[in-house]
Amino acid sequence: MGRVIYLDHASTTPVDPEVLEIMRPWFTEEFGNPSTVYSLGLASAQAVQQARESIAETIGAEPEEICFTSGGTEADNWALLGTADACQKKGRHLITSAIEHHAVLETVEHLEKRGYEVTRLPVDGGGLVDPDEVRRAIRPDTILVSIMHANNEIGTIEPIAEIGKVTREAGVPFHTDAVQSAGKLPLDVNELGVDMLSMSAHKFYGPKGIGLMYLRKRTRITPLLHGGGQEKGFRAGTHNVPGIVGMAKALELATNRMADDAVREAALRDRLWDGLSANIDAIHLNGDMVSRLPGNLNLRVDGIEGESMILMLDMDGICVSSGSACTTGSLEPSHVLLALGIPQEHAHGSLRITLGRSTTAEDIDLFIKVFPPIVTRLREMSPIWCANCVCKQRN
Amino acid sequence: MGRVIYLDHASTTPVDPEVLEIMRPWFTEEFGNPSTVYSLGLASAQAVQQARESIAETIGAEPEEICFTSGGTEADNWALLGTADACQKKGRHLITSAIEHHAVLETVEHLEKRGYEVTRLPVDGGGLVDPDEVRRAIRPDTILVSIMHANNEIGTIEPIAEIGKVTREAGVPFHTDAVQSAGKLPLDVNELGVDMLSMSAHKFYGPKGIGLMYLRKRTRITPLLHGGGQEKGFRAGTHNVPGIVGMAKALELATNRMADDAVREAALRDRLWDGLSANIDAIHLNGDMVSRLPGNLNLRVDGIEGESMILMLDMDGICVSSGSACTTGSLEPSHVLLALGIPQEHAHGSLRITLGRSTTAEDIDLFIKVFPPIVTRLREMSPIWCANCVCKQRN
Amino acid sequence: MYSELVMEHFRNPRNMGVIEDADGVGEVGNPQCGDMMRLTIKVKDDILEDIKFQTLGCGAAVATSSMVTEMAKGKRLDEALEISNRAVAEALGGLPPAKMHCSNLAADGLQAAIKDYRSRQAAK
Amino acid sequence: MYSELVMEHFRNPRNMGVIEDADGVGEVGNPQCGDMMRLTIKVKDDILEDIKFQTLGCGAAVATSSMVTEMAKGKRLDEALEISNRAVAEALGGLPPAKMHCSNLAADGLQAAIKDYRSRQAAK
Ligand SMILES: Cc1ncc(COP(=O)(O)O)c(C=O)c1O
Ligand SMILES: Cc1ncc(COP(=O)(O)O)c(C=O)c1O
Repeated sequence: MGRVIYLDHASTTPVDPEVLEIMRPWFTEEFGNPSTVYSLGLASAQAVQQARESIAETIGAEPEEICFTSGGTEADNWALLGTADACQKKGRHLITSAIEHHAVLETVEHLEKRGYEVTRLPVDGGGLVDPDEVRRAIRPDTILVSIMHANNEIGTIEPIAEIGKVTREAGVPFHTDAVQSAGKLPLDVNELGVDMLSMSAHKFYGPKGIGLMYLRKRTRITPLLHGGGQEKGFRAGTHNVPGIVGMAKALELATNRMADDAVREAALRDRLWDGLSANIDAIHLNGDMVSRLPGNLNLRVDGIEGESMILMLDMDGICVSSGSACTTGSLEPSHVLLALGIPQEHAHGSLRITLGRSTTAEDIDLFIKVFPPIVTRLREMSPIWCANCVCKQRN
Repeated sequence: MGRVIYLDHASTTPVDPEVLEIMRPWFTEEFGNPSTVYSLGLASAQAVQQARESIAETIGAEPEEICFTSGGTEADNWALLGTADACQKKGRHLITSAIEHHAVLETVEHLEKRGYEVTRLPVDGGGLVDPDEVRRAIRPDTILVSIMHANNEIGTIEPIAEIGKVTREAGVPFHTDAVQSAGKLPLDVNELGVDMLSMSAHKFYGPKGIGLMYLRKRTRITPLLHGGGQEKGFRAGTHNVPGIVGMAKALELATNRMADDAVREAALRDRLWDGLSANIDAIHLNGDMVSRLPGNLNLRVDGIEGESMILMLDMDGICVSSGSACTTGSLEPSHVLLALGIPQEHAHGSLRITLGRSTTAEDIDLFIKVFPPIVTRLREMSPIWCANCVCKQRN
Repeated sequence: MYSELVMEHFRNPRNMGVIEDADGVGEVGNPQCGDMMRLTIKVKDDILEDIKFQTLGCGAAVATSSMVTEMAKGKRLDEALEISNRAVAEALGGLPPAKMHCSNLAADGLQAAIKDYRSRQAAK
Repeated sequence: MYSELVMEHFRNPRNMGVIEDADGVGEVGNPQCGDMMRLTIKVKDDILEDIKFQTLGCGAAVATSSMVTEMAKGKRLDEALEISNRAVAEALGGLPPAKMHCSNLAADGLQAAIKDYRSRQAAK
């Protein structure tokens, strides 16, 4: 197989060489535990502190409001479980959306089994949550609103700042899962009006296994990991120093090139959509075309199924995903597409193409060239595609 | 400052260059998400699977019984919180020891606040738990026994296999925190008779931020991190592929050299103790001298305090710790030393010296040379050291 | 994820298509799973003379469809009915655990086609 | 963790020791913290002519002891009594938050010593 054309940046990204370079000494020579007293440990503690300050500045937070975690999943789980535990005397009602990541949805399901009540707000056909719906859903016993900043499948950007105004007015803590937007959209925790925010470094060219939670001062939350007193007792566990240093660098690099990357990726994405929609019948766009992450394209192709498209594209060295990339082997249709009102059988025919730094115009043109014959072939194979066969269309 | 003499291997260790080397491609070229379908992701999935198999074989487990976590703290928390949640219908009583790591003790404290009952077994003067005490503490509503394999401060190795027999007989799940013993002692989950076991890679020359939980088949446990279905739904979150690959390599290397390292470190450790006890008055050994990790020395020096010794040694480039290294700035005396029956004021004067691969005879001899004058100087400064001053001894 | 043999069948599916004047048609599928399969068969002297499939679905669904046609072609009907989904998966060198439930309907499709053939015969 | 100035005082503590024929002795300490301090003072004409400390404790405890002796030496007693633990910490360029509670007893020790001196005077 020749060069890989990676178009699955929403799933994960390679570590930027500059990021890896800056991480390296923290594995070997500067390996001290930041929780120790001697100079070697002090150097690590200072590196962690510097990373904390740099990240805090980028998102308009105080350094003490940054808590390092093992990734987005831990941050999401913590926001929900930690608030649920700390605020259970106030109430047991949480509000979220129908299109959150599994890290949020499975956690609220767990909470439901433990006696909490959850409102899952619907979204419109483009995937947008209505801030007024948030307002209406808030009750006296509501202890948390958790709405994602940008969706991982369809790239829809939610009106977080407006929702933040609603929650602020109502005095309800507000968490946003910014795993997909961090490094891609400007983030300011005060403009967004959030009390908690999750990030994961590997989505913005940082390492896997490190993330963070922004935790506004005085937010009531129980730790998820108890132990050695790290992170002021809010999150125990030996600091992943190389990961933390790498995440800070990755966020810095992403922030610096954010505007340029956005323009470039959106242009390539639009070129891709134009090329595909001109050459393929019965192909549809999923999600909102305006309030959307620049590098995200999510489409569905009538009569064929997602995984078979992925496998076919992989033969040409092209990496894309279908549904939420996190659930290999799961055959359930994407809950996000269902929430948009897309019927089940169509939801199986979706493809997520997410562009990134490595994406070139040639990649896009190659995709436009190889994809139509794949669609043709899979439709030939399909018992439900009837444009050119004798049987009647089923759906 | 010249060369650093690192004698705090129980706190953390540098990543072995061979381990870093094997991790490198998984950051950059081979960066695919193992939860994807295309070849790039498949390569990552295979690397994770290979790591799982290699680790499983080393500890006598099945590959499906290995769950990757972000470290020892997460594994410990999960064992306790996950069992408490899953088994609450059976009962709400847990048994642990008084000398566990904070990752266990703070978690059981949290559980106590949530209505669970905890028995903390005492230890003898050397830090050993009596298996008969475990037997006597088990009640019909006991849902978990959690006793560490080796203690992080005093290096005492607990009789896990005997305790395993007791729990097996009683039909109570048994967790052991093997964070300090992994890579240092032979581990076989069946010989030990454990149902759960925690490890953390950075303690055996692997990277920080990765660990694992051995989870015996059919053990009842609720996930701690909910989400994308990784680890068969038991532990969500994008796999830290470089970390996992690195941990497996680190464990392999540690296992291969385990016997040699143990002999070498124990000999150096004994030489150190002989040298110090011959040259310093009123110096005492903490812990059991027989059932002890080879590289661990824990001592206390009457009349002086731990941190001041650490700072003095640091001036000579020597890194050691006092109490449990995890709690910088905490001035509470070590709960481990108190559990051994050491009075509070003496518990403050303890020093933990943990040897490792880099430790040489010259390091040890240098320590023996520089430490006695430090003791002398600190005792001169001490208001409670009275061997050579006019005031009366206080304790 | 998939074995080499599965991928080989996915890349080069055997007996793909529709027999226009089929003697029997079997359709199985689970809309939950996004998998659907149509098998058309031609029977002569109680022997599966020809068999073709159309499949909507994941790699496993395509590969098991392809494999079942290979396994069944030329067999007597009663022999063909013995083919189980498990046997198809085994012939492919196994399937990933998550794919064992759905996507492994090929033998069901074959049985449905043979049943359809027999009921048509009975109706004649 | 500690500022350069704290470390400097730890490395080279000023006025360490005991004044054998002291006019006042102050002892403070918190066995919970493992910190204990003894200040001995020599007073002449209401002026702190000499002051020495002995301290058992962490880096912060030693450095604050050393600093308070520097700050107090040569001062009038009423001026010396004005020195607060906070002022000592500030003079050292701050202490880590975890060290602010315990380990910052030096001014208390000084006050205790002056109080001891005054009660001895009153008893005369
Ligand atoms: C929106 C969103 N939230 C949370 C996560 C979980 O992040 P991680 O897998 O790094 O824990 C992801 C990605 O997997 C995501 O896209
Ligand atoms: C015995 C023991 N358990 C658990 C831990 C926690 O491991 P980690 O800090 O890697 O999460 C440690 C070390 O910090 C330890 O020594």
